[in-house]
Amino acid sequence: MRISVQEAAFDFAAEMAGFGQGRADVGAIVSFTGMVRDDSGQMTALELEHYPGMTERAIAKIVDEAVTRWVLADCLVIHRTGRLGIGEPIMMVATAARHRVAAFEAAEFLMDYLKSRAPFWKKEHALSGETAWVAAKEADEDALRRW
Amino acid sequence: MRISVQEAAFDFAAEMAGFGQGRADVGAIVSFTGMVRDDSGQMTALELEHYPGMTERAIAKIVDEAVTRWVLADCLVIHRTGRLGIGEPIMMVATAARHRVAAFEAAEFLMDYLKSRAPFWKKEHALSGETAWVAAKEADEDALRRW
Amino acid sequence: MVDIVYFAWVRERIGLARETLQTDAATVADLIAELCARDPRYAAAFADTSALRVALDQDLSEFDAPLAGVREVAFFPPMTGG
Amino acid sequence: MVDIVYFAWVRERIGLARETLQTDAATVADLIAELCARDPRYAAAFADTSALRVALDQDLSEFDAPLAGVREVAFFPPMTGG
Repeated sequence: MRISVQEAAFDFAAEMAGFGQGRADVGAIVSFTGMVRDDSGQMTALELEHYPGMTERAIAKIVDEAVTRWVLADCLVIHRTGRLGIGEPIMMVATAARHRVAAFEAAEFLMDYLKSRAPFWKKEHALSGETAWVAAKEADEDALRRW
Repeated sequence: MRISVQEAAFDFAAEMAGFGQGRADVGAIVSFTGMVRDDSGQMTALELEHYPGMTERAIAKIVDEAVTRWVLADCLVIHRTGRLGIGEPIMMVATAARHRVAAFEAAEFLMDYLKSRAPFWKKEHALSGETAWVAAKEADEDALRRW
Repeated sequence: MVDIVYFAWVRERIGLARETLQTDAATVADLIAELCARDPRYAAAFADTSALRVALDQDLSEFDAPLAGVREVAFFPPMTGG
Repeated sequence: MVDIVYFAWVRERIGLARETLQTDAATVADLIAELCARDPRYAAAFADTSALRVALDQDLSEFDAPLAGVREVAFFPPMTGG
């Protein structure tokens, strides 16, 4: 179980290389990577503000909850902060479990909670110089209800 | 969209390196890797038989269906055949989409259908020399009903 | 003339991976009846068709499907991929 | 003495990232009322608390929660991680 909140880019391949490997009880590994999208064609960067201290605490609570609900052989959460360019990875989650359903569900649970319960805030920077805070989506709050 | 049925091992890192990258419309990438498990501690290998010709056709139909249901920027399915050791990767699926829900759902849909609708059959080889065909699980057939 | 292919334990039980048959069977079920009459190994393999799947020209099909125009019939247990 | 921290547009609207306050406020809501009375920038930031979240000592909490023993109060908009 590893959690990292960092400004630096992460190396997806290196992170996954040993993840859940070399174990006879791991049948399923799921990864999710979130990347900076530009829907308008007018964006130049995405800025991620967070609440140092609470961020790590909140993610640890979410991971603890996942580990209580599903039997996971391993679990990884990396979330970046600071200024990111279009197409850059923002964060990743990985889960390793005996069966596919647990690995998928735990990864989706982690993502749903990281979206709405970890103290990150996204600000879009436009080519024009304008900035706008990304509004939370009702669908993201609704997504928590299924768990 | 790439489909490969192969005896050779695949390089997860290399497959994911360019997957869904360099696009402003991709916000979510999901990967699934299936590995050879040994629940009994008595296994030495897993053998995967398949139906050459139909296998590629069946996977292509499943991928076509996924692409109809979800808007995917990219989609990858690799499935191995032949004799695999414990802990070796059997197969992988990857999906790239605008949002996380589409990427997760499409990956799970692909997995559910590959489990029960692509002509692969698993045979367990025990240390004792005995072999046993893996029985299809009712839960895997049931999993198709949610789609 | 129809090619018949067998996979997994169906192949092992019948002892053949592929054979070509001259048949007038109208449906898959008729073909199975014809095979079962030929040899007890077929009767053993086809004893419980609910445990079997059939593909016609590499598409999953049903046991009451007609065989007209079909070149390849495949019999196998439920699939266990992924 | 309580530390108050602000994030995202709450921080921008108030013009402060952190301040330390001597307060007798019993609850979060009382503290907000006290801040709003001080300066119109607070009133603007706290105009619609349904659009805000509060954390007490780095745990998400509620606006009617008591402040007794709390060292750090954080105000911010709904989170947008992932």
